[in-house]
Order: sequence, then C-alpha cells, then structure tokens
Amino acid sequence: MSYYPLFAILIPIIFAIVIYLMNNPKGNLLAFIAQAALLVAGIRYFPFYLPEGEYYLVLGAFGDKLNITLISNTLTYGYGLLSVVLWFSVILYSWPHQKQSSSYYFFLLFLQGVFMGIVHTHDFFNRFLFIEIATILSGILIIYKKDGPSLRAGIYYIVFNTAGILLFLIGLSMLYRLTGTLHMGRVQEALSDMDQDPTVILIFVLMCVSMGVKSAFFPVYNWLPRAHSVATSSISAVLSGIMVKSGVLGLYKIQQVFPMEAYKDFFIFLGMITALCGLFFGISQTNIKRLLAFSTISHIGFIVMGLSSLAVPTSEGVSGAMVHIVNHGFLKILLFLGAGSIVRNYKTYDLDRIRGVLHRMPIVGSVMIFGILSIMGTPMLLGYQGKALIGTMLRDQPLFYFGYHVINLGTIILFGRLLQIFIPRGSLTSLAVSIYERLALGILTAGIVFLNLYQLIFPNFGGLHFYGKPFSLGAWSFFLLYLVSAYFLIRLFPLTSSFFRKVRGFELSFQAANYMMVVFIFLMLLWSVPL
Amino acid sequence: MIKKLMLLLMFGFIFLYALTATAPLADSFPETSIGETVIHRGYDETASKNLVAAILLDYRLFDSIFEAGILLISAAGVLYMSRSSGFSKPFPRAKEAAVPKDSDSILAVSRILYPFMLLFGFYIIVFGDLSPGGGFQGGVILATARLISVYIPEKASENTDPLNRLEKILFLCLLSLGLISLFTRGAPFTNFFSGSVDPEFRRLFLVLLNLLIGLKVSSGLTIIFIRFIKEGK
Amino acid sequence: MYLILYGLIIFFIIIMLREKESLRLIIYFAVFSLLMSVLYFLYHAYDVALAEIAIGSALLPLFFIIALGKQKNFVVVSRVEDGFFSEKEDSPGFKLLERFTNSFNLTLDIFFEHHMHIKGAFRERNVDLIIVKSHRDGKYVFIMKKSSVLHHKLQRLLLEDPRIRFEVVEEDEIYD
Amino acid sequence: MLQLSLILLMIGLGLYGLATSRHLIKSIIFLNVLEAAVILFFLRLFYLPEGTAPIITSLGGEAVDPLPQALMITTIVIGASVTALALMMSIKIYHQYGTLDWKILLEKEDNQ
Repeated sequence: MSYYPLFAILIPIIFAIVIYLMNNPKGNLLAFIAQAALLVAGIRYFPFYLPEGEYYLVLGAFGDKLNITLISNTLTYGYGLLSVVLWFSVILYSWPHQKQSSSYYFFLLFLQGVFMGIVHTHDFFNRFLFIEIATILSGILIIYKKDGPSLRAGIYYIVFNTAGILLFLIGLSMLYRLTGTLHMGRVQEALSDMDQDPTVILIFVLMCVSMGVKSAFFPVYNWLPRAHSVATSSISAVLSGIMVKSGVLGLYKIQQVFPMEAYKDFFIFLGMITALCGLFFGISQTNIKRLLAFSTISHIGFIVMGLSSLAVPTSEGVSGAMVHIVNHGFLKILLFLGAGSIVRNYKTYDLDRIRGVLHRMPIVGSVMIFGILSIMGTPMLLGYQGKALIGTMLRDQPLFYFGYHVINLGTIILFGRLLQIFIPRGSLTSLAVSIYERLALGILTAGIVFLNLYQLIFPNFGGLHFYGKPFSLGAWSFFLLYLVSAYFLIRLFPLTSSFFRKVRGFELSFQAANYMMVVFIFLMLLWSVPL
Repeated sequence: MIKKLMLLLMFGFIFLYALTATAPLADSFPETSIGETVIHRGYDETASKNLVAAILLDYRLFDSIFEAGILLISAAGVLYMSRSSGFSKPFPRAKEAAVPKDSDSILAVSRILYPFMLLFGFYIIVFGDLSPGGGFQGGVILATARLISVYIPEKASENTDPLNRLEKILFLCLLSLGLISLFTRGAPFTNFFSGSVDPEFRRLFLVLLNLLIGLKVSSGLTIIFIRFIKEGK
Repeated sequence: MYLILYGLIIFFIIIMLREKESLRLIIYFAVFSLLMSVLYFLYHAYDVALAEIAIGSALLPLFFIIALGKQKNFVVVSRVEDGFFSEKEDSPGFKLLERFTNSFNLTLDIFFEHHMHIKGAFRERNVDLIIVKSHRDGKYVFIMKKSSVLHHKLQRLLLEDPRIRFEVVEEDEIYD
Repeated sequence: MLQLSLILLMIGLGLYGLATSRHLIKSIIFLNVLEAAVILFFLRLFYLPEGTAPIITSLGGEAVDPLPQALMITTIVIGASVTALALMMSIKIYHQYGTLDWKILLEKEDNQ
C-alpha cells in the first residue's frame, strides 16, 4: 500500500508550519531539509512506481465510496520528484534575499504541498479545495513585495480566480446530483452509459471554463502577465512554471472523466488562439518579465491543443502535451530565474536597455542562451519533444497544421527579441551574481540536460511515449526555415512602430475580464448546440 | 451601452441553456448516492448523530483539515501584509487612539454580553455532533465574542503573536490527530477508536476535533480582526 | 412563502447593483446574507444557516466597515512641530489640512516623528503625507507619493500659500 | 422549477455585478453574493419538500442529503478568508494609490 501521496502532501506543510513557528534564519534552513525528506520518501517508494504502478490511497476506513481517495501512478510520482528539484532550486535561488523572512518559506513550502495535493487528488471537491488554497497562496506570494503594482495585480488575481473557481462548484453540484458520487473513477463509469444530454455538457463546460480561468486560456488570460511580471522573480518562476500547469492538469482529468468527442476541434481551435494571442502580445513587449509571462500563455495554448485529442486514447497529442507540461515548466523556471538576476543587476526591466549579458554575467548569460534555444524548439533540445508529438497529431488537419507552423515561427520571433540582451554594447564590467543564484541555475540546467537525454534515449515513461526520431532532416530544415523567416520579419516590422506601442498598452480591466468569462461560457455552450 | 446589452443577451442564452440542463436533474435519483449511505450507516460508523458533522469530521476529515489550513494561511497572509517590517520606529504619539472612544453604554453592553457569547460559542462547538453546529460555526462565534473583548479596555489584548503561535500549534495537533488513526486502524484521517468501541466513547474523538477546530478558527479570525484594527502601525 | 424571500433577495441584489456609496452597500450585503441564511434554514440546512449567519451577516460586514474606516484616514507624519504646524487646532498648517480632509471626508491622523527617514516610509507604513522643514529656504516641504491620486488635489489646494513647497517622491522600484 | 430559475437568475446577477462594478469594495461584495447564490443552488438541488435535517433524532421525516451541507460549510469559510485577504489588500491599495476605482487603478502604468 503506497503512502507516497500522503508524504508528498504533508511533509512540506508540516515543515512550513515548523519554519513559521521558529521564525529565525536558522529555522529557514529547514526548507532544504524538507526537500531532502521528500527525496527520501520518493526513494522509499521507488519500487512501487517504476514498473508502471498505479495505487489508490483511501483516506478513511469506510471504502472509496464514502471517503476521499488519492491516486498515485508513475506519472504523479514523476511530478513528485520533479517538484522536489524545482522547489529546491527556487528556495536556493531566493536564499540570499529571503534569508530572514520565514513567512516567505512558509507560503512557498505550503504551496508545494498543495501542488502535490492537486496532482494526487482523485476527488472532485478535494480538487476544488486544493485549487482554492493554491489561489490564495499564490495571491499572497504575488503581493510579497508590497509595492503598488504587485498589490494591484494580487487583488485582480485573487478575486478573478475565486470567481472562476465558483463555476467549478456549480458544475460539481450538478454532477453530484446526477451521479451521486464525487470519486472521479465512479463518475466516469456512471457517465459512460449516459448520453450527452445538455446537463452533462453544461457540467463539462462549467468545469472547463473554471480550469481555463486557472490556466489562462484565450479570453480569460489577462491576469497572468499582470501577476507574473510584478511578482518577485522566484515567485513568478514558481507560478509560471508549475502552478499554471495545475489548471491544465485539472483540464486533463476532466477530459478523462468526460470524453467529449464534439469538443475535440473546439480545444484545438481554443489552444491555437491562446497561443497566437500570447505570441502577438508577447512580441510587442519591452518588459522582460511580461514577455516571458506572455510566452507562458502561448505554451499553455500549445499544451491545450495537444490535450484536445484525449477522446482518442493513447494519441501522440496527449503524451506530447503531458511531456511539454514538464519540459516547459523546467525551461520557464530557468528563464524567469535568469531574468530575475539580470533585472536585479541591471536595475531595469526594459529590454532595450539591457545589453551585453553574456560578457557581464557569463554563467547566467550562457544558461539563458541554452534555455532560450531549447524553448525555441531547436530539434535536439528539450522544447522540441512536446512540439514534435503535437505536430504529428495535427498533421492530418491542414488548417491546424498551418497554425502549428505559425506558432513555431512566432515562438522563435518572441525569443529572438530576447536574444538582443546578449549583444555586447556599453560597459562590459562583470556584475556580481551571488553563489546561490548560480548554484540554483546550475541545478536547473543539470535537470534539463538529464530530462533531455532521458527523452532522447528512452522511448517512454509512465504511459507517455516520446518522439522517437532525435535527428530528422525534416525537423532541422523546418527549423532553419523558421530562423530565416523570423530574421526577415524582425527586420520588416521594427518594434518602435506605433502599432506595437498600442498593442503593448492594451489592458483588460477587471470588469472586462469577468465579461470575457461570460463570453467564454457562451462560446462553449454555443459550440455544443448543433447548428 | 452595447456591452451591457451583449452581456444581457449572453446571460439570456446561458440562462435558458442552464434551465433545460437543470430541469431533468430534479427527478434524477442516482441509485446510491453518498448521502443516502451516510444517512443509513452514518451513526453506527461514526457515532455522530449530526450526519453533517459525521461527514466533516470522519468521512472527509482530509477536507476539513485543509479548510482549517485555509484559515491558517489567510491569517498568516493578513499578518504579513499588515505588519510593517520595521523600517521606521512605530509612531509614539497617535493623535487619536486606534479604536474610537465609545460611549459607556457600548462598554456596559459588551461587558455583559462577553461571557454569554463565550458560553454560547463553546456550547455550539462541544455539542457539534449532536445538534447543528460544530467546530467552524462555534469558532466564528467565539471569534465575535473576542472581538467584543477588544472594546473592553482592561481586556484588550493587542498582541497577536501568542495567538498566532497558538493557531499554528493547534493546526499541527489537528494534523497529528488525523494521522493517529493510521496506526490504530491502518487507515489515515478517520476516528482512531476502532469501530467496535461503543459509540458514547467514540464520540470523544469528534468532540476533541470540534474543540481543536473551534479554538483554531476563533484564534485565526481574532488575529485577522486585531491586525485589521492595528494595520499600518 | 419562498417567493416572498426570493423576491426580497433579488430586490436587495438589484439595489446593491445600483448603489454607489460603500457604507450602504455593506448594510444591504448584511441584510442579504441574513435572508440567505433564512432560506438555507428553510431548506433544512441548519448547519449552513448557522455558518452563514455567523460569518456572512456578523463577521464580514465588520471587516468591511473596519476596512472602510481604515481607508478613510489620511495619515500625516510631521518632522516639525512649531508655531506654524502643531497639534493645537488653531495652528494655520493644521487648519489647512483640516480643510483638505473635510472636503474629501477623510479623517486626519497626525503623528509627530522627529527622526524618521523617508525612504521606506511610503511603501512600508501607510503614510500619505510627510511634512519637513527645509533648511535652505525655510519653507515647509509637503512630500507625497507620486502614485497616489490625492497629491493632485492637495497641490491645487496649496498653490496660493507661499510658505509651503510641494514635492512628489517617486516610489523606489524594488528590482527583484 | 421556478425556484431553480430564480437561483440561476441570482447567479447571473452576481456575475453581472462582478462584470460591471467600478469600485473595488463592490467587486468583493459581489464575489460574496455570487458565492452565496452558488451555495443556495447546491442546497436547492437536494431539497426534499417534506424532508428534515440530517440529524438522527426521534421526529420522523426523510432526512435531507447531508453531503452538500458539509461541502457548503467549507465554501463559506473559503469565502470568508478570501474576503479578509482582499479587504486587507484594498486598504494597502488605497494608501498606495489614493483611490479604489478599478479604472484609475489599472490606468496607472507600471513604472517600467
């Protein structure tokens, strides 16, 4: 009987509270010991999961019909280990600045426990509760700097996401009325013999909209660039890299429970628009962190395109999406942490005023170049695995395949804009980067290299199979084609033009965001009405 | 103006769709829902007459512990935001006191009310599994009782640190109480008395849980209230 | 019986939609959550009704009112205390601020702090205005935050007074 | 049937309030209104006209399903803690920006 999910959820929370109680810098060292304890728990339950294990842990003595159940399979076990690596590097990165504040580590470690809860929960109301706790925690962490912009972004985030999650509650109430149980497996069985009448569709739509709000889909994504660009860099790294993925994981679970064939094209279409929107607004940004935040939105859209084909079991798209969730998480955290140290040393967010990073901060510069190249999708590196799998899935629909190429091109232009910070101009005196930050970035790069090699060599892991062909002529030729056309496009449309300044200034007010949420529900319902 | 019109139009469509969706729900009875099994087997499995408390404290104890966790986090968040990390000295002479001076009638009423509210709060907590009520509602009532005590000058305890420490320790006790059953009954987050013990004795677990949750909720909300008043000082 | 309750609740929501003034909005909200808990009671959900009354109509309005009260106070920290500006109501500086806060129905909090540095004050402590006596021209310097909207209004009020110079501080950006 | 449509109307009004409220405090209040309406919707789905409370006592009547009530207590506490946090943030925002109007708040450019 594997108790791994219990340890994964409770160890960080218990350590977080002990840190908060001790409230002194030596107490904050417990944050590292917590990660070590999680690693030990992982190794202890190693044999349960490596040969494809799947276990249901019932929390209570009255069977899984009445009690909450936690599911743990090889995939969630993989998430557990990866979260240890990610949180360790974020804690290490923020150590020189947050050494004194034990409340910072309290919120960060509690967030890790709650993320493990979201990954492992197999009960609808429990998922609602964990996502709500994650929203409150991320809201407080966004506000950690206590200056104007972060306060504004924090309240926008908390109130909007809580309104979004209430829709999940409406769907949940109708679901419990229909099937009489909250256990996801039993709901799936109960629904499999029900035909797709409006009730089931409405439940599916409400839950997808609330997951969409949590993971920033097309109409309701406006809180993400606002929140992730003003939070401290280690927090925006955790939020962008991991917490947004919890929404997408929720969508993955909901699509498993409600296999809706009718919505397959809707999600491909929605994912594409989200990706294009993220790229369009991202390209016009001058603030380095807003650019990275918009790139998160475009990658989320990309993942949703992959997840859309869940109704078709074991299709490339789904494993491509799940692989891309992990790869993009690692790369985005690396880029945000690197951007954080750049911003802290250059004292500006403006891309046009940051120059010569490679010469002034050699380690951070080289790590950032490696991160940018792999997130761009160069064929051998990490970013390409997920994209290639989703690309093969889309090959049969011509329109979506064209969209896939436009998105790849847009991603390269977006990160092409980021490459300009490496041009050596102005003073080249080397800047001091604390040993902790360099160590954290080193650990992350080591993790990325390990993942990259693993995905190139081994065919699959935990039910996901990887893109077999590491070196294919087609991939490299496409990549070179993208590079050339990206270069011309950047030359053709210089960023000083007033059009981009207007695009950059476009802000969705709080009322418009709620308005968009209603539009999102309306569109999804409209899609199901057979016109 | 068009935005409002479009909004109303969309609401109309969603409203109609929702009506057609929720209409069949009224008469669709799933064969055995969780609620029915709890109604039939609730008392002999959890020894709690109030089945809502049975669900909250035994069947889904994991949920209730994390709900107490939510209050823990919001208290810590409010504490962090309102406490100014001592850049400059706290202001010695405020021109007028934080809590405005009240007429003595309020003081008299609050002095009279204070003990009764405490009693009522504890009643709701302790009898949570027999009558409606329980840890959360009782804790809120206790918190409102302590808010009145802020207006009573001699009892006004302004310092939130001991309360904050108490809240965290209570949460740890709650968590460990939930985990004891892992060793006594082999299943986490349930009553650590095994099913065979007679119900009157098993009720002790429920009352203990209610007390812990009640104290924790009341100290959490009191912290939030005191920090609201002292905010920025 | 239910219809009366539902009608009343929807009536209160519509009032809240059109209400502009915050204090009345909170009172309507307290009554709204009271009616809701009555409705829960009628649906045999006694626990939820008790929770809704305790939280919805007692605790939340209390937090709202305190939050409104805290927002309405205009915190002034003065490092100078002499004839021009002191605690006594008749000092000219005090009358000036009184006029300003009354026009925007804010309550005035004045603190006298002789050695407080300005750097972290605006972000860490909810200070709205700092008064310092500058040694060069002997004028009284009113320092306010650039981000706050109030400094436009105060500036218009102080233009004609020769003894006061107005200064706006740019929030020091925390690059992290 | 009529009661369900009235509750759906309440949820709609709550969302409408969120989508058109200019003042920050009003948005927080309508968040609570929406949440109370959702709780009512959940409880209304499981209402039995001649049912009684799910407490094992002598008086008869068929007990109402206790699970929704247990879940809704959790939701009310969630709503309370989110409101407490949002109010504390609004105080600090007021002292930082001097206003609580969403339009003016969001127009202030981030100082980049």
